[in-house]
Amino acid sequence: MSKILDVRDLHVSFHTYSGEVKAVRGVSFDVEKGQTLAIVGESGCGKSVTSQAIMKLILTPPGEYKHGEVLYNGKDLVKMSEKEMEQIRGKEIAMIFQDPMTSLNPTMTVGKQIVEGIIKHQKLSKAEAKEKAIEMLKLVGIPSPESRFTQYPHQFSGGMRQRAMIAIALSCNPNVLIADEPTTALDVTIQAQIMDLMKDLQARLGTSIILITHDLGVVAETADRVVVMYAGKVVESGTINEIFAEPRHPYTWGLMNSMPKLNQDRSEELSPIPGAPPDLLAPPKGCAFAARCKYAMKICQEVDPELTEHSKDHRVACWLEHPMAEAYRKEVVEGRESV
Amino acid sequence: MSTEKTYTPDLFEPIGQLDKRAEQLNRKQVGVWKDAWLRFKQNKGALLGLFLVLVIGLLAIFGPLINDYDWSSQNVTIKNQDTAVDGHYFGTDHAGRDLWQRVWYGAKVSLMIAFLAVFLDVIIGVTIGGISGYFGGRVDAVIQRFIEIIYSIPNLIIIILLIMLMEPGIWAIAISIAMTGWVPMSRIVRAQVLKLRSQEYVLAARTLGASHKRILLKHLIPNVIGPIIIAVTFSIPSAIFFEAFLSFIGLGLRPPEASLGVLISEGNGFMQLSPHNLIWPATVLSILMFAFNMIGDGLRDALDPRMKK
Amino acid sequence: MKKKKLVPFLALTLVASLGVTACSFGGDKGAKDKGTLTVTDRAEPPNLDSAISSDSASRNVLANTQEGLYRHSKDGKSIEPALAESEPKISDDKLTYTFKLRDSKWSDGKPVTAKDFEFAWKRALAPETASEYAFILHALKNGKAYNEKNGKAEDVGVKAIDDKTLEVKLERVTPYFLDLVAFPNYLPQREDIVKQHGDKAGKFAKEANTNVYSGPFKLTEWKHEQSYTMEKNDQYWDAKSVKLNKIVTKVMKDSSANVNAYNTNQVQVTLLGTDYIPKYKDNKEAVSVAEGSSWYLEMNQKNKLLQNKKVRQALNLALDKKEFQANVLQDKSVPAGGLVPPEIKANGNDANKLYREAFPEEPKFDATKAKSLFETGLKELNLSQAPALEMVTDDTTAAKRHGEYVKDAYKKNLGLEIKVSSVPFKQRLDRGKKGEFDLLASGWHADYSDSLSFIGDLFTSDSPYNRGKWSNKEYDELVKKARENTTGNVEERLQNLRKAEAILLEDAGIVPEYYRSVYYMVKPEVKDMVFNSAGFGEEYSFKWAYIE
Amino acid sequence: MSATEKKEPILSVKNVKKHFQVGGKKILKAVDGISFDIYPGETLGLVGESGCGKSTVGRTLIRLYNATSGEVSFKGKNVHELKGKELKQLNRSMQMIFQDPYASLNPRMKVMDIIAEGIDIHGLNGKKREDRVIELLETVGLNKSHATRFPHEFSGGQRQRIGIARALAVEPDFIIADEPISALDVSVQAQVVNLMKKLQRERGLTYLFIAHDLSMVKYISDRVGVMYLGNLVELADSDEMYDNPLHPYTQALLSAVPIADPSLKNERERVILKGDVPSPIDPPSGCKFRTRCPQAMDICASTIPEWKEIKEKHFVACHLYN
Amino acid sequence: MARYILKRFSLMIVTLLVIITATFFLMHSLPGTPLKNEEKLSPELRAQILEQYGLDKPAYVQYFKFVGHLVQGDLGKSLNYDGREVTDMLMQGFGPSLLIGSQALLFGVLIGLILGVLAALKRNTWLDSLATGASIMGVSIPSFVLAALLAYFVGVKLGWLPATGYDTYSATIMPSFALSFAVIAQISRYVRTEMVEVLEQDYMRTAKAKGINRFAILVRHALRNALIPAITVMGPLAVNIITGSLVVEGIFAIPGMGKMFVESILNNDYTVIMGTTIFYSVLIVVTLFIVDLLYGIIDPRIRITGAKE
Repeated sequence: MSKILDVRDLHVSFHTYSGEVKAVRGVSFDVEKGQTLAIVGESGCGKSVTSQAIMKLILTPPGEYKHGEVLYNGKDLVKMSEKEMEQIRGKEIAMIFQDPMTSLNPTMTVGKQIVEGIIKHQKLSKAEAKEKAIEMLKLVGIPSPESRFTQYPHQFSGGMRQRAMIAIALSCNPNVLIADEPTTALDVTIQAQIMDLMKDLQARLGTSIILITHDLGVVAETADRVVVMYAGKVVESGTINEIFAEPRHPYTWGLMNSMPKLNQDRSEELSPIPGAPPDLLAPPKGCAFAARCKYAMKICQEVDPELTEHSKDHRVACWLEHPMAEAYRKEVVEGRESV
Repeated sequence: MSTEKTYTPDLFEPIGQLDKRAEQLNRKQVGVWKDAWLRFKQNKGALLGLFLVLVIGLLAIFGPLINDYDWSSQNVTIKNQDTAVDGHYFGTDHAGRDLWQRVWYGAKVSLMIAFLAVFLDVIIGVTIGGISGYFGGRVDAVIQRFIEIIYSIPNLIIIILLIMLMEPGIWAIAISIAMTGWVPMSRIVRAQVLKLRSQEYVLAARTLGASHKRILLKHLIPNVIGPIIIAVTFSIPSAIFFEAFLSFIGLGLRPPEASLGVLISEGNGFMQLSPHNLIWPATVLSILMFAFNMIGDGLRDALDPRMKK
Repeated sequence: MKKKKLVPFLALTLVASLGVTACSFGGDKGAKDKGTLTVTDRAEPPNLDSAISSDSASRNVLANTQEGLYRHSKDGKSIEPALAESEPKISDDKLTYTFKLRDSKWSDGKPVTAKDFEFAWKRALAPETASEYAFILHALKNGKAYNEKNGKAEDVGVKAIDDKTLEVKLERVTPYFLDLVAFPNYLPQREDIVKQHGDKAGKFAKEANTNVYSGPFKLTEWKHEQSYTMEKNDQYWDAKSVKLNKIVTKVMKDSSANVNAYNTNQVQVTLLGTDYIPKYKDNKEAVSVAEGSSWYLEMNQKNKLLQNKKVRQALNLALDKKEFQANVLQDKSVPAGGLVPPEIKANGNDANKLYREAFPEEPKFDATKAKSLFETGLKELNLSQAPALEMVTDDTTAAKRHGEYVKDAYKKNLGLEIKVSSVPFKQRLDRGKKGEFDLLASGWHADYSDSLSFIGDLFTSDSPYNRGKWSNKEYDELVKKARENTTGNVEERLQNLRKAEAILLEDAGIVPEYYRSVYYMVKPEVKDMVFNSAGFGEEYSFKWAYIE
Repeated sequence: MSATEKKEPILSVKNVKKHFQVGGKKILKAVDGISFDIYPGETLGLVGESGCGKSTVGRTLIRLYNATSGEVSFKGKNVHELKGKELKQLNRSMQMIFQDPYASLNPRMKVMDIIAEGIDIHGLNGKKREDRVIELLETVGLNKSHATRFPHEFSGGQRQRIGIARALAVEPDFIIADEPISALDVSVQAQVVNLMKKLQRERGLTYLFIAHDLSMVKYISDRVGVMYLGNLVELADSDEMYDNPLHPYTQALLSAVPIADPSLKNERERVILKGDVPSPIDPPSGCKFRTRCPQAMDICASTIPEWKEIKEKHFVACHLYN
Repeated sequence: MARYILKRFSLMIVTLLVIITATFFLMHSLPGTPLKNEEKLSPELRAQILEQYGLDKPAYVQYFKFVGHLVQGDLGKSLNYDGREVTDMLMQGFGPSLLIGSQALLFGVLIGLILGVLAALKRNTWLDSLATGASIMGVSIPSFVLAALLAYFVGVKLGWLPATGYDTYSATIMPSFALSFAVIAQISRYVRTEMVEVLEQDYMRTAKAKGINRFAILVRHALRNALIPAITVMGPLAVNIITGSLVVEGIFAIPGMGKMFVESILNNDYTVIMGTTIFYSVLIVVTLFIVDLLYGIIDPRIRITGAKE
């Protein structure tokens, strides 16, 4: 399969009054055609910034693209002008956002908000665009789309808003869809509806999806590949099975262990990750996770580990992967399994 | 491992989880007000405004000590001098009074009126807005209708009539300005209190059995102070302006009493003959209005969470 | 979509407001042709009904658009017969005047008759007219009685004997009666016109085209609050003397607006505001006109301190009126030593000389003497320190300046604290009337050119205008004699008035300050515009004016 | 300590309703007649989607709202009739933990004062105020140095623990936890849950645990109640509820939970509900769930299903089980 | 919607009644009478004329009479202008005031909008500073000082525009500009703040993610949302303009309402005071009403609640 999107060593910073916040500190990953890539991590880990950076939606200032490239079909988006980006956005890469409440313009009818992009990218007449928009509304499962077309977002429920967002995003048949926490604001039953819809549409349209989420359950059910981020960096990436069956980074372990399994014994304690993520105003020396890591070694506090390839797809940034820590790693893994 | 660096084995000694460090707070301890001050400091205009207010404030207090004249003695033989001779730094006015003295005295009076008016604004506005917001329901509905009515009254009419009924003086003017000035203040307070009332920390205090008094004093008021301060810094320049306006249409203080408005009003008459009579007080007034507005902008950015980044 | 509606909405508002006002933009104003004069006045004439006219704005129009029996003459100081053919026949008891009218027409071509006078005067006196200036006709026999609902219209002493003869009977000997006749409230009115528009408050005189005119000009356009236009009246009996075709008067209250309009040649004549006097007083275009008014301080006799004669005298002596005039007023006002201004006639037409010429009275200033008198006065009152006094003045610029000066002078010369209360005109009157003051800054404009208008009407014990309630029996007696002079001995009458004034001054019943004059700015090309320095009636006349 | 059946319920809710007036004459029936008991030492989980009224239940129990009708008896006393001293006593023995760690701490107060608020209000002078606060801080895994800080300096998990310390300060028996973890990151949620469980073990606390995260509810609760549009639709022991859900809504809810195990991806049979939750201002007649119920029958539209104990300790309100 | 309008309308009536009552009695407690020639009136004549006008009756009797006439649309006659119909006077004065006021508003809103939008778009650039500078000038320099300076320098010294009067259209430019200055300031500050906020909204990001070009985003998405809150200041702005016009009309000798109002108060011209007060109140109340309606039209979220029955 071919890479449609290739992010290489991306660095993004924000300038605030108290200093430079290095939100993304060298992120690399790629997306293959028709696949779903999930980016997981806690809030503030830089996953949303990364997704917006791909579309160049970061406001500069206060944001700044420090370094790196975003190759879309081989072209570097970071170097593109705003004009060129306008041809990419919506048409090639589309995006849906976390909060459907605030992500739709409250003073414009939903229909108009869909039509807008269609007219821009597909060069259709107003009437044709409207037809197409209604078709999209139907596609995302909004009942009586004709009357909904002229309604305003506040007249929609949360789930319907997110459907409308998806309609907007998919209206121009983009190659890549970035979904930034598309279901976080929704209830479980609605979340299931939306995820179902996305999978269904992906199958029909062959869109590649980048799914940003913190919910490992959602990841497990939808993604082909997973990128785990922590403190602005990728700490582990791999296929879905690799990550869930054979996670290698202590942070990934932590994420999985801190959730109860459905059949978890109530007397058994959960194992949370202690503490809180570091402040990216002054990222710590060494591995950013070291302070919260049960298995930290001396070197973790000194030197930041690089992303190393464990298998073809599976990459981990952890000193435990270092040959010199092999013995310790074995010990650790055994310890984990015995619990 | 792609790196060619070599590490010593001791680096790979496990040290375990630094649990304690993980619970440590990242940033340095910064109080709420200190934080606001840090933000405020970022704003060059606001700092300039603060500086100007301080300078004018100091001059209003100590300026008159600098030369040997007083603000009300006439010396009609040296009237309307626009050059700074004999210690008349700003020259003299139409009655030969020292304009330096008069401008600073006037600035002091204007500031006093403004502060007094805004003080009354705050007292009335906070009380009414607080009651309206805190008790809500029918009380709120009644007060809001009342405020709607007050708001629709062309305040100028009431102010002019009041001024004419009362002896024109600092209090009369301040009261007249406050008569209608409290409305925006009460709206701000009400909105804040309404919002805060349902905040979870207030609910928490209620579940702990806190009295109304405690909730008001410990939870509501400290959290409304920010918006009040912002409103105050915007109310002061508008009170200063209003005083000047009243004086300009002849309803303010009466000469030889001086306020910036009186001086501008008098100076306006002499604009063509000796413009310094207008220029000095108008400049001080404009600087004051400018400065307070800048401070207000800065404070809003510093204290209003909406603007926080 | 809806956003787009906002712009048209705003545009519509603008268009609508333009529509409302478009009609009020006239053609080319301030035209510089020689037949047109553009001037300013400070106020809009409330209306042009001569029966109720009581303000200078309406008098200025009335005097130029209507003609009475007498008018102020070209020298600006005397009067001359106008519609009266000649001097009237006066009976021996000086109580009956018989006027013969000359041939003259209203602007609609109908003749002016004696009936028009009888109608107008009685109408002015009629209680239902509620004319605030009706008192000026109280000189007529039974005029006061009728006006105050104690008499009948038939008994009022004015009667048209025939179309050309008007017989007037007076209440008592009035040496200045002819001066009164030149006053706008004595102008004729056409009964048919007044009735046609039928309104007691003079509806016929509220617009330009509803009235007829007997004077040199007729009012042809009246844009309320903005401007009004007078054009030459071809029916006027002396039309040959009238050279201007058109006078446009713009209503401008603000003194800077007036000056700005003058400086940008928008107008050719304007009254100069107080603040601009220092800048323009030496300008060749500045014309000073004495007002015939007197300005003084009244001292409230309810105040213990002011009951003391020495204190009152001290207050008089401590005020340097000359310095005040030279440095504060800076116009050509005259520092006052007495009550009656120099423009006022000594004895009506019988002795046509000016009162102050006959009885000069220099303003006095002596700070040392004032201080010692003041201290003696305080001792007499067993006071170690004088209590602060409140001085009530108007809130005009000039009045505020005056207040500041007085405050400063008394502080400096007497160590007396004055609290100045500058209040709106109405309030000043109200507080004066109620006696709520210690010192009251007052002024008086003559209603007729005779010293009685000051001495007689102001400071007798029963005068409503005597706000300080200074009272002196001898003064009252002398005034009574002068007023009720039935013998017709004008010299004795004059001496009585003079003696009365001397008593007032000696006893320091008031602190005289100045006789006011004002400045007009007049472009050099404007000639023969007459400013009435007699001090009452209209302020200026355009009858003889022309542009060079 | 485990839930013992012998005990009398610590809290008994009988047919409680809470209606709000919105915009004039409309009535929002946030809680529309629910009944349940909570026994000492147990954790009752309350789940449902947003707007189902679960938070309102919590707030009505603790008297932040006055019930429209029905009775809440706590330790045998009707909560809504308490006054004066008894009310103060209630405030001590029943406490609440809130959802939003950012809004639940007064930003203008120091942690010391926040935690000590209950101590101050109730004048608990047994120990020195400061020592007591430090002890509480340590109980929730923080320490002395945190006492002088302001809330905004803390992370979400830390703030939530401060909120717990505040509630513990008055030594309550019963704590209502209103979605205490839903605003927290996954890695931090467990910190709070572990702490709560630890406290329950050590102090014999009773919890009403309100949440929408079903896996966490199952893990922490002894019994679970499911709410839909102001009504309880099912109530049972946790394991029973998860293994054998009876109500179609419960079934749908459970099947909608994503499971973090890709190997199970294709094995599960999922019930995807259609449409959204109807407005509580104008709810459907009969069974409120019928509009989305895959198994709806005619009777569902006309008759409100009865709240019945189908099995031992397993209650459900559904016509399917009549 | 109809019900909402009806409700607002009845509230307006109550508001007006309160204003009328308050003004009436305040006015009657002013010292002096409306008689314009009071100085020369003997007490007898005075009493008689007062009786003629019905002013000798107790204030409450006059009040009910006034309200009675008002209901029939009769505002009475001016006492100072010898019986001119107050309605006529208002119509006369309203024309110029409306023209100048609406010009000022239009001009101020347009310029303010452009400045505000530019400043928000080019945040922290020279354009921002320029716009901020302009708005700060606007709030710092009182309109009356500006008017006097303009009249003298532009009108007299430079002679570019007529310094006074209301004869030609060009004469309306300077007064409108003087009045619009404060509007420019307020609108631009407000729009800038709102715009900055709107630009950071999620839906702006959505629009951008659709690939819409900058300008279209600005016009279609940002501007409208930024304008909605700006509309709320339109009411107070209109009031500001009315206030400012009191002085500015005098300085430029514009025959408008402002001048008439001040004059009537100084003259105790009861009927005209009431007339202008009612007129101003209606203007303000209606402006506030229109603003609310506009708000509902422009913001679809409000329309629903507005129509709630």
